[in-house]
Amino acid sequence: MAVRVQDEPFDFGVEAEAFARGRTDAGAVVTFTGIVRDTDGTLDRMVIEHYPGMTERALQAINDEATERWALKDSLVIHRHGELRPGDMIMMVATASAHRVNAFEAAEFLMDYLKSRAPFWKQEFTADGSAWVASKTEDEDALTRWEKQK
Amino acid sequence: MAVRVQDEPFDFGVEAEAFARGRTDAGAVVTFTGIVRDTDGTLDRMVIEHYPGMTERALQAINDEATERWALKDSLVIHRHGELRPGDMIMMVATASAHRVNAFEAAEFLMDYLKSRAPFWKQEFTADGSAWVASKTEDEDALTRWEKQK
Amino acid sequence: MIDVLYFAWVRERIGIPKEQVSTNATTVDELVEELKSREERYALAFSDVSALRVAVDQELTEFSASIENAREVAFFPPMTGG
Amino acid sequence: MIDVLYFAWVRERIGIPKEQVSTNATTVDELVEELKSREERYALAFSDVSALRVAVDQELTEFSASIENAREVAFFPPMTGG
Repeated sequence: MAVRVQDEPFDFGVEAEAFARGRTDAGAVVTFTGIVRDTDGTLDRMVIEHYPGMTERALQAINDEATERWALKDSLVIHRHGELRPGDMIMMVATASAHRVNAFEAAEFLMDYLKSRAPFWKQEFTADGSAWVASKTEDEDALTRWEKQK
Repeated sequence: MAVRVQDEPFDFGVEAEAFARGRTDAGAVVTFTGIVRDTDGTLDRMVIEHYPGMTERALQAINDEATERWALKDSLVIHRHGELRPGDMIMMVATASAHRVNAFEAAEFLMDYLKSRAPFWKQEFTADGSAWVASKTEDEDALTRWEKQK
Repeated sequence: MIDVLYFAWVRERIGIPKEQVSTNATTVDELVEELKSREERYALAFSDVSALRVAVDQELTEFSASIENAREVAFFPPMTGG
Repeated sequence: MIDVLYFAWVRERIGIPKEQVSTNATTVDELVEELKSREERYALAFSDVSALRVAVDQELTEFSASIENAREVAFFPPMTGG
Protein backbone atom coordinates (compact mmCIF):
# COMPACT_ATOMS: atom_id res chain seq x y z
CA MET A 1 0.00 0.00 0.00
CA ALA A 2 2.85 2.31 -0.91
CA VAL A 3 2.74 5.92 -2.09
CA ARG A 4 5.81 7.64 -3.54
CA VAL A 5 6.20 11.24 -4.71
CA GLN A 6 9.53 11.86 -6.36
CA ASP A 7 11.56 14.05 -8.67
CA GLU A 8 13.56 11.11 -10.09
CA PRO A 9 12.39 8.88 -12.93
CA PHE A 10 11.04 5.44 -11.99
CA ASP A 11 11.45 2.23 -13.94
CA PHE A 12 7.94 1.14 -14.88
CA GLY A 13 9.00 -2.39 -15.88
CA VAL A 14 10.90 -3.00 -12.66
CA GLU A 15 8.09 -1.57 -10.53
CA ALA A 16 5.37 -3.53 -12.36
CA GLU A 17 7.33 -6.78 -12.18
CA ALA A 18 8.20 -6.35 -8.49
CA PHE A 19 4.56 -5.54 -7.72
CA ALA A 20 3.19 -8.62 -9.50
CA ARG A 21 5.95 -11.14 -8.89
CA GLY A 22 5.22 -14.35 -7.04
CA ARG A 23 1.80 -13.37 -5.73
CA THR A 24 -0.27 -16.38 -4.83
CA ASP A 25 -2.93 -14.37 -2.99
CA ALA A 26 -4.04 -12.12 -5.85
CA GLY A 27 -4.91 -13.47 -9.28
CA ALA A 28 -5.36 -10.05 -10.86
CA VAL A 29 -2.90 -7.17 -11.19
CA VAL A 30 -3.76 -3.96 -13.05
CA THR A 31 -1.35 -1.13 -13.78
CA PHE A 32 -1.89 2.31 -15.25
CA THR A 33 0.92 4.51 -16.51
CA GLY A 34 0.68 8.14 -17.58
CA ILE A 35 3.16 9.29 -20.21
CA VAL A 36 4.06 12.80 -21.38
CA ARG A 37 2.34 13.19 -24.75
CA ASP A 38 3.49 15.32 -27.61
CA THR A 39 0.65 14.99 -30.08
CA ASP A 40 1.76 17.65 -32.55
CA GLY A 41 5.52 17.50 -32.02
CA THR A 42 5.86 20.95 -30.45
CA LEU A 43 6.34 20.11 -26.78
CA ASP A 44 9.80 20.77 -25.40
CA ARG A 45 9.15 19.79 -21.78
CA MET A 46 6.58 19.56 -19.03
CA VAL A 47 7.13 20.81 -15.50
CA ILE A 48 4.98 19.42 -12.71
CA GLU A 49 4.55 21.53 -9.59
CA HIS A 50 3.21 19.98 -6.40
CA TYR A 51 2.42 20.83 -2.79
CA PRO A 52 4.97 19.00 -0.63
CA GLY A 53 3.32 17.50 2.43
CA MET A 54 -0.22 17.75 1.15
CA THR A 55 0.60 15.64 -1.92
CA GLU A 56 1.66 12.63 0.13
CA ARG A 57 -1.32 13.02 2.47
CA ALA A 58 -3.80 13.26 -0.39
CA LEU A 59 -2.37 10.24 -2.23
CA GLN A 60 -2.28 8.20 0.96
CA ALA A 61 -5.91 9.04 1.72
CA ILE A 62 -7.01 8.08 -1.81
CA ASN A 63 -4.99 4.88 -1.62
CA ASP A 64 -6.43 3.99 1.80
CA GLU A 65 -9.95 4.45 0.50
CA ALA A 66 -9.31 2.26 -2.56
CA THR A 67 -7.79 -0.46 -0.41
CA GLU A 68 -10.80 -0.49 1.86
CA ARG A 69 -13.52 -0.28 -0.79
CA TRP A 70 -12.09 -3.01 -3.06
CA ALA A 71 -10.41 -5.24 -0.47
CA LEU A 72 -7.11 -4.94 -2.32
CA LYS A 73 -4.23 -7.24 -1.48
CA ASP A 74 -1.81 -4.48 -2.43
CA SER A 75 -1.57 -1.16 -4.22
CA LEU A 76 1.09 1.28 -5.38
CA VAL A 77 1.04 4.92 -6.44
CA ILE A 78 4.13 6.67 -7.84
CA HIS A 79 3.94 10.26 -9.09
CA ARG A 80 6.79 12.41 -10.36
CA HIS A 81 7.19 16.15 -10.12
CA GLY A 82 9.73 18.49 -11.70
CA GLU A 83 10.85 18.45 -15.31
CA LEU A 84 9.77 15.77 -17.78
CA ARG A 85 10.25 15.26 -21.52
CA PRO A 86 7.89 13.77 -24.13
CA GLY A 87 7.72 10.00 -23.65
CA ASP A 88 8.72 10.22 -19.96
CA MET A 89 6.50 8.44 -17.48
CA ILE A 90 4.65 10.84 -15.20
CA MET A 91 3.10 8.41 -12.80
CA MET A 92 1.81 4.88 -12.28
CA VAL A 93 -0.69 3.07 -10.15
CA ALA A 94 -0.89 -0.68 -9.56
CA THR A 95 -3.57 -2.74 -7.85
CA ALA A 96 -3.66 -6.41 -6.84
CA SER A 97 -6.85 -8.24 -6.04
CA ALA A 98 -8.30 -11.74 -6.07
CA HIS A 99 -10.64 -10.75 -8.91
CA ARG A 100 -10.12 -8.71 -12.05
CA VAL A 101 -13.18 -6.49 -11.65
CA ASN A 102 -11.91 -5.22 -8.29
CA ALA A 103 -8.39 -4.66 -9.60
CA PHE A 104 -9.71 -2.69 -12.60
CA GLU A 105 -12.20 -0.61 -10.62
CA ALA A 106 -9.71 0.26 -7.89
CA ALA A 107 -7.13 1.37 -10.46
CA GLU A 108 -9.72 3.57 -12.21
CA PHE A 109 -10.81 5.00 -8.86
CA LEU A 110 -7.19 5.80 -7.95
CA MET A 111 -6.68 7.53 -11.29
CA ASP A 112 -9.91 9.53 -11.13
CA TYR A 113 -9.21 10.82 -7.63
CA LEU A 114 -5.55 11.39 -8.23
CA LYS A 115 -6.39 13.53 -11.30
CA SER A 116 -8.70 15.92 -9.44
CA ARG A 117 -7.76 15.63 -5.78
CA ALA A 118 -3.98 15.34 -5.56
CA PRO A 119 -2.18 18.71 -5.68
CA PHE A 120 -0.20 18.51 -8.92
CA TRP A 121 -0.18 21.13 -11.67
CA LYS A 122 1.27 20.61 -15.12
CA GLN A 123 2.92 23.34 -17.14
CA GLU A 124 3.85 22.75 -20.78
CA PHE A 125 6.78 24.47 -22.49
CA THR A 126 6.97 24.83 -26.26
CA ALA A 127 9.05 27.07 -28.52
CA ASP A 128 6.20 29.60 -28.21
CA GLY A 129 6.31 29.82 -24.41
CA SER A 130 4.60 28.08 -21.52
CA ALA A 131 1.02 27.31 -20.52
CA TRP A 132 -0.62 25.70 -17.51
CA VAL A 133 -2.60 22.61 -18.47
CA ALA A 134 -6.31 23.33 -17.94
CA SER A 135 -8.35 20.95 -15.84
CA LYS A 136 -11.10 19.08 -17.67
CA THR A 137 -14.73 19.10 -16.67
CA GLU A 138 -14.84 15.40 -17.54
CA ASP A 139 -12.17 14.70 -14.92
CA GLU A 140 -14.26 16.32 -12.21
CA ASP A 141 -17.35 14.56 -13.53
CA ALA A 142 -15.58 11.19 -13.36
CA LEU A 143 -15.70 11.38 -9.57
CA THR A 144 -19.49 11.22 -9.44
CA ARG A 145 -19.31 7.61 -10.62
CA TRP A 146 -17.68 6.62 -7.34
CA GLU A 147 -19.96 8.71 -5.14
CA LYS A 148 -23.10 7.07 -6.49
CA GLN A 149 -21.69 3.62 -6.00
CA LYS A 150 -20.85 4.09 -2.36
CA MET B 1 -1.37 -5.03 -32.05
CA ALA B 2 0.43 -8.25 -31.20
CA VAL B 3 -1.00 -11.57 -30.00
CA ARG B 4 1.22 -14.31 -28.61
CA VAL B 5 0.26 -17.80 -27.45
CA GLN B 6 3.15 -19.63 -25.88
CA ASP B 7 4.26 -22.43 -23.61
CA GLU B 8 7.25 -20.48 -22.24
CA PRO B 9 7.06 -17.97 -19.38
CA PHE B 10 7.08 -14.30 -20.31
CA ASP B 11 8.72 -11.48 -18.37
CA PHE B 12 5.90 -9.15 -17.34
CA GLY B 13 8.22 -6.29 -16.38
CA VAL B 14 10.14 -6.42 -19.64
CA GLU B 15 6.96 -6.69 -21.71
CA ALA B 16 5.23 -3.85 -19.84
CA GLU B 17 8.26 -1.58 -20.06
CA ALA B 18 8.81 -2.29 -23.77
CA PHE B 19 5.12 -1.66 -24.45
CA ALA B 20 5.05 1.71 -22.66
CA ARG B 21 8.56 3.01 -23.35
CA GLY B 22 9.03 6.26 -25.19
CA ARG B 23 5.48 6.63 -26.44
CA THR B 24 4.67 10.22 -27.29
CA ASP B 25 1.40 9.37 -29.06
CA ALA B 26 -0.40 7.69 -26.17
CA GLY B 27 -0.63 9.25 -22.72
CA ALA B 28 -2.29 6.23 -21.11
CA VAL B 29 -1.09 2.64 -20.82
CA VAL B 30 -3.07 -0.02 -18.94
CA THR B 31 -1.88 -3.55 -18.25
CA PHE B 32 -3.63 -6.54 -16.76
CA THR B 33 -1.83 -9.65 -15.55
CA GLY B 34 -3.41 -12.90 -14.45
CA ILE B 35 -1.47 -14.92 -11.88
CA VAL B 36 -1.94 -18.52 -10.72
CA ARG B 37 -3.60 -18.23 -7.32
CA ASP B 38 -3.27 -20.66 -4.47
CA THR B 39 -5.72 -19.32 -1.94
CA ASP B 40 -5.63 -22.20 0.53
CA GLY B 41 -2.11 -23.47 -0.12
CA THR B 42 -3.14 -26.79 -1.68
CA LEU B 43 -2.46 -26.17 -5.37
CA ASP B 44 0.46 -28.07 -6.82
CA ARG B 45 0.15 -26.92 -10.42
CA MET B 46 -2.21 -25.71 -13.13
CA VAL B 47 -2.26 -27.06 -16.66
CA ILE B 48 -3.77 -24.93 -19.41
CA GLU B 49 -5.05 -26.71 -22.50
CA HIS B 50 -5.77 -24.73 -25.65
CA TYR B 51 -6.90 -25.21 -29.25
CA PRO B 52 -3.90 -24.47 -31.47
CA GLY B 53 -4.90 -22.42 -34.48
CA MET B 54 -8.27 -21.33 -33.14
CA THR B 55 -6.64 -19.72 -30.09
CA GLU B 56 -4.57 -17.31 -32.15
CA ARG B 57 -7.51 -16.54 -34.44
CA ALA B 58 -9.85 -15.85 -31.52
CA LEU B 59 -7.34 -13.61 -29.73
CA GLN B 60 -6.57 -11.74 -32.91
CA ALA B 61 -10.27 -11.16 -33.59
CA ILE B 62 -10.85 -9.87 -30.03
CA ASN B 63 -7.77 -7.67 -30.28
CA ASP B 64 -8.85 -6.28 -33.66
CA GLU B 65 -12.27 -5.39 -32.30
CA ALA B 66 -10.79 -3.62 -29.24
CA THR B 67 -8.40 -1.67 -31.45
CA GLU B 68 -11.23 -0.50 -33.66
CA ARG B 69 -13.75 0.32 -30.94
CA TRP B 70 -11.38 2.30 -28.72
CA ALA B 71 -9.04 3.75 -31.35
CA LEU B 72 -6.04 2.20 -29.57
CA LYS B 73 -2.53 3.26 -30.49
CA ASP B 74 -1.31 -0.20 -29.60
CA SER B 75 -2.29 -3.39 -27.80
CA LEU B 76 -0.72 -6.65 -26.70
CA VAL B 77 -2.11 -10.01 -25.63
CA ILE B 78 0.13 -12.79 -24.30
CA HIS B 79 -1.38 -16.06 -23.03
CA ARG B 80 0.49 -19.12 -21.82
CA HIS B 81 -0.56 -22.75 -22.05
CA GLY B 82 0.96 -25.86 -20.52
CA GLU B 83 2.08 -26.27 -16.93
CA LEU B 84 2.15 -23.39 -14.44
CA ARG B 85 2.86 -23.10 -10.72
CA PRO B 86 1.30 -20.87 -8.06
CA GLY B 87 2.57 -17.31 -8.55
CA ASP B 88 3.31 -17.86 -12.26
CA MET B 89 1.87 -15.39 -14.70
CA ILE B 90 -0.79 -16.90 -16.93
CA MET B 91 -1.36 -14.04 -19.30
CA MET B 92 -1.25 -10.30 -19.78
CA VAL B 93 -2.93 -7.67 -21.88
CA ALA B 94 -1.71 -4.12 -22.48
CA THR B 95 -3.46 -1.19 -24.14
CA ALA B 96 -2.17 2.24 -25.16
CA SER B 97 -4.47 5.15 -25.89
CA ALA B 98 -4.49 8.93 -25.84
CA HIS B 99 -6.96 8.88 -22.94
CA ARG B 100 -7.18 6.78 -19.81
CA VAL B 101 -10.86 5.90 -20.12
CA ASN B 102 -10.25 4.25 -23.50
CA ALA B 103 -7.17 2.40 -22.28
CA PHE B 104 -9.06 1.05 -19.24
CA GLU B 105 -12.20 0.08 -21.14
CA ALA B 106 -10.29 -1.64 -23.93
CA ALA B 107 -8.25 -3.66 -21.41
CA GLU B 108 -11.44 -4.73 -19.60
CA PHE B 109 -13.06 -5.64 -22.91
CA LEU B 110 -10.04 -7.73 -23.91
CA MET B 111 -10.13 -9.54 -20.56
CA ASP B 112 -13.88 -10.17 -20.64
CA TYR B 113 -13.80 -11.60 -24.16
CA LEU B 114 -10.60 -13.52 -23.65
CA LYS B 115 -12.12 -15.21 -20.56
CA SER B 116 -15.20 -16.51 -22.34
CA ARG B 117 -14.32 -16.58 -26.04
CA ALA B 118 -10.70 -17.72 -26.34
CA PRO B 119 -10.30 -21.53 -26.27
CA PHE B 120 -8.32 -22.11 -23.07
CA TRP B 121 -9.22 -24.57 -20.32
CA LYS B 122 -7.60 -24.65 -16.90
CA GLN B 123 -7.07 -27.83 -14.91
CA GLU B 124 -5.90 -27.66 -11.30
CA PHE B 125 -3.81 -30.36 -9.66
CA THR B 126 -3.69 -30.79 -5.89
CA ALA B 127 -2.57 -33.67 -3.68
CA ASP B 128 -6.16 -34.92 -3.92
CA GLY B 129 -6.23 -35.12 -7.70
CA SER B 130 -7.21 -32.87 -10.56
CA ALA B 131 -10.24 -30.79 -11.49
CA TRP B 132 -11.22 -28.66 -14.48
CA VAL B 133 -11.87 -25.08 -13.46
CA ALA B 134 -15.58 -24.32 -13.89
CA SER B 135 -16.62 -21.32 -15.95
CA LYS B 136 -18.42 -18.58 -14.06
CA THR B 137 -21.83 -17.22 -14.97
CA GLU B 138 -20.50 -13.77 -14.10
CA ASP B 139 -17.83 -14.10 -16.79
CA GLU B 140 -20.45 -14.81 -19.45
CA ASP B 141 -22.61 -12.00 -18.05
CA ALA B 142 -19.69 -9.57 -18.27
CA LEU B 143 -19.97 -9.66 -22.06
CA THR B 144 -23.43 -8.09 -22.10
CA ARG B 145 -21.86 -4.81 -20.93
CA TRP B 146 -20.07 -4.48 -24.26
CA GLU B 147 -23.01 -5.56 -26.39
CA LYS B 148 -25.27 -2.88 -24.96
CA GLN B 149 -22.65 -0.21 -25.47
CA LYS B 150 -22.13 -0.89 -29.12
CA MET C 1 -14.68 -36.92 -43.92
CA ILE C 2 -14.53 -34.35 -41.21
CA ASP C 3 -12.01 -33.82 -38.38
CA VAL C 4 -13.70 -33.88 -34.97
CA LEU C 5 -11.72 -32.48 -32.03
CA TYR C 6 -12.38 -32.75 -28.29
CA PHE C 7 -10.90 -30.58 -25.53
CA ALA C 8 -10.69 -30.58 -21.73
CA TRP C 9 -13.15 -32.93 -20.00
CA VAL C 10 -14.92 -33.71 -23.29
CA ARG C 11 -11.60 -35.10 -24.53
CA GLU C 12 -11.19 -37.07 -21.30
CA ARG C 13 -14.68 -38.60 -21.48
CA ILE C 14 -14.38 -39.58 -25.12
CA GLY C 15 -10.82 -40.73 -24.58
CA ILE C 16 -9.21 -39.22 -27.69
CA PRO C 17 -8.29 -35.66 -28.72
CA LYS C 18 -9.19 -36.01 -32.39
CA GLU C 19 -10.71 -38.37 -34.92
CA GLN C 20 -11.82 -38.45 -38.51
CA VAL C 21 -15.53 -39.04 -38.93
CA SER C 22 -17.37 -40.09 -42.03
CA THR C 23 -20.83 -38.57 -41.77
CA ASN C 24 -23.86 -37.44 -43.72
CA ALA C 25 -24.85 -34.98 -40.99
CA THR C 26 -25.51 -31.48 -42.28
CA THR C 27 -25.60 -29.70 -38.90
CA VAL C 28 -23.69 -29.93 -35.63
CA ASP C 29 -26.83 -31.24 -33.93
CA GLU C 30 -27.09 -34.10 -36.41
CA LEU C 31 -23.41 -34.91 -35.94
CA VAL C 32 -23.91 -35.03 -32.17
CA GLU C 33 -26.83 -37.44 -32.56
CA GLU C 34 -24.73 -39.70 -34.76
CA LEU C 35 -21.85 -39.70 -32.28
CA LYS C 36 -24.15 -40.36 -29.30
CA SER C 37 -25.61 -43.42 -31.02
CA ARG C 38 -22.13 -44.91 -31.46
CA GLU C 39 -20.99 -45.68 -27.95
CA GLU C 40 -21.73 -45.01 -24.30
CA ARG C 41 -18.72 -42.67 -23.88
CA TYR C 42 -20.11 -40.35 -26.58
CA ALA C 43 -23.60 -40.49 -25.10
CA LEU C 44 -22.07 -39.51 -21.75
CA ALA C 45 -19.94 -36.69 -23.14
CA PHE C 46 -22.87 -35.21 -25.07
CA SER C 47 -25.59 -35.91 -22.49
CA ASP C 48 -26.05 -32.18 -21.80
CA VAL C 49 -25.05 -30.09 -24.80
CA SER C 50 -26.09 -26.91 -22.98
CA ALA C 51 -22.88 -27.43 -20.96
CA LEU C 52 -20.83 -27.58 -24.18
CA ARG C 53 -19.54 -25.21 -26.80
CA VAL C 54 -18.85 -25.94 -30.44
CA ALA C 55 -16.55 -24.44 -33.06
CA VAL C 56 -16.83 -25.13 -36.79
CA ASP C 57 -13.63 -24.46 -38.71
CA GLN C 58 -12.26 -22.70 -35.61
CA GLU C 59 -15.14 -20.25 -35.24
CA LEU C 60 -17.47 -20.47 -32.23
CA THR C 61 -20.99 -21.20 -33.38
CA GLU C 62 -24.37 -22.73 -32.43
CA PHE C 63 -25.29 -26.40 -32.43
CA SER C 64 -27.80 -25.62 -35.17
CA ALA C 65 -24.98 -24.47 -37.48
CA SER C 66 -24.31 -26.15 -40.80
CA ILE C 67 -21.28 -28.40 -41.18
CA GLU C 68 -21.60 -28.82 -44.92
CA ASN C 69 -18.19 -28.04 -46.43
CA ALA C 70 -16.69 -27.85 -42.92
CA ARG C 71 -13.23 -29.33 -42.43
CA GLU C 72 -13.14 -29.32 -38.65
CA VAL C 73 -15.65 -29.44 -35.79
CA ALA C 74 -14.52 -29.07 -32.16
CA PHE C 75 -16.42 -29.75 -28.93
CA PHE C 76 -15.39 -28.41 -25.54
CA PRO C 77 -16.68 -27.02 -22.23
CA PRO C 78 -17.03 -23.25 -21.69
CA MET C 79 -13.63 -21.59 -21.82
CA THR C 80 -11.75 -20.65 -18.66
CA GLY C 81 -8.76 -18.66 -19.88
CA GLY C 82 -7.50 -15.35 -18.60
CA MET D 1 -0.02 34.66 11.94
CA ILE D 2 -0.89 32.20 9.24
CA ASP D 3 1.15 30.77 6.36
CA VAL D 4 -0.45 31.45 2.99
CA LEU D 5 0.77 29.40 0.02
CA TYR D 6 0.18 29.90 -3.70
CA PHE D 7 0.67 27.33 -6.47
CA ALA D 8 0.78 27.27 -10.28
CA TRP D 9 -0.65 30.38 -11.97
CA VAL D 10 -1.92 31.76 -8.65
CA ARG D 11 1.71 31.79 -7.49
CA GLU D 12 2.76 33.46 -10.75
CA ARG D 13 0.12 36.21 -10.50
CA ILE D 14 0.86 37.00 -6.88
CA GLY D 15 4.59 36.70 -7.50
CA ILE D 16 5.56 34.70 -4.42
CA PRO D 17 5.08 31.05 -3.38
CA LYS D 18 4.47 31.74 0.30
CA GLU D 19 4.01 34.49 2.85
CA GLN D 20 3.10 34.98 6.46
CA VAL D 21 -0.10 36.92 6.96
CA SER D 22 -1.34 38.61 10.08
CA THR D 23 -5.12 38.49 9.91
CA ASN D 24 -8.33 38.59 11.93
CA ALA D 25 -10.22 36.70 9.23
CA THR D 26 -12.13 33.69 10.58
CA THR D 27 -12.94 32.08 7.20
CA VAL D 28 -11.18 31.58 3.89
CA ASP D 29 -13.64 33.99 2.25
CA GLU D 30 -12.74 36.72 4.72
CA LEU D 31 -9.02 36.08 4.16
CA VAL D 32 -9.52 36.38 0.40
CA GLU D 33 -11.32 39.74 0.85
CA GLU D 34 -8.45 41.02 2.98
CA LEU D 35 -5.86 39.95 0.44
CA LYS D 36 -7.81 41.42 -2.50
CA SER D 37 -7.96 44.80 -0.78
CA ARG D 38 -4.18 44.86 -0.41
CA GLU D 39 -2.87 45.15 -3.95
CA GLU D 40 -3.91 44.81 -7.57
CA ARG D 41 -2.02 41.51 -8.05
CA TYR D 42 -4.12 39.87 -5.30
CA ALA D 43 -7.34 41.34 -6.70
CA LEU D 44 -6.37 39.86 -10.07
CA ALA D 45 -5.43 36.43 -8.72
CA PHE D 46 -8.67 36.19 -6.71
CA SER D 47 -10.98 37.85 -9.23
CA ASP D 48 -12.82 34.58 -9.88
CA VAL D 49 -12.61 32.26 -6.88
CA SER D 50 -14.81 29.71 -8.66
CA ALA D 51 -11.69 28.98 -10.76
CA LEU D 52 -9.68 28.33 -7.59
CA ARG D 53 -9.32 25.63 -4.98
CA VAL D 54 -8.31 26.05 -1.35
CA ALA D 55 -6.69 23.79 1.23
CA VAL D 56 -6.63 24.54 4.96
CA ASP D 57 -3.88 22.71 6.80
CA GLN D 58 -3.33 20.56 3.70
CA GLU D 59 -6.95 19.39 3.41
CA LEU D 60 -9.08 20.48 0.46
CA THR D 61 -12.04 22.49 1.67
CA GLU D 62 -14.60 25.17 0.78
CA PHE D 63 -14.06 28.93 0.76
CA SER D 64 -16.62 29.16 3.56
CA ALA D 65 -14.39 27.03 5.82
CA SER D 66 -13.06 28.32 9.11
CA ILE D 67 -9.40 29.26 9.41
CA GLU D 68 -9.45 29.78 13.15
CA ASN D 69 -6.56 27.76 14.59
CA ALA D 70 -5.32 27.01 11.06
CA ARG D 71 -1.57 27.10 10.47
CA GLU D 72 -1.59 27.02 6.69
CA VAL D 73 -3.91 28.08 3.88
CA ALA D 74 -3.09 27.30 0.25
CA PHE D 75 -4.66 28.66 -2.95
CA PHE D 76 -4.30 27.02 -6.35
CA PRO D 77 -6.10 26.24 -9.60
CA PRO D 78 -7.86 22.88 -10.11
CA MET D 79 -5.35 20.05 -10.05
CA THR D 80 -4.04 18.48 -13.22
CA GLY D 81 -1.99 15.49 -12.07
CA GLY D 82 -2.10 11.95 -13.34
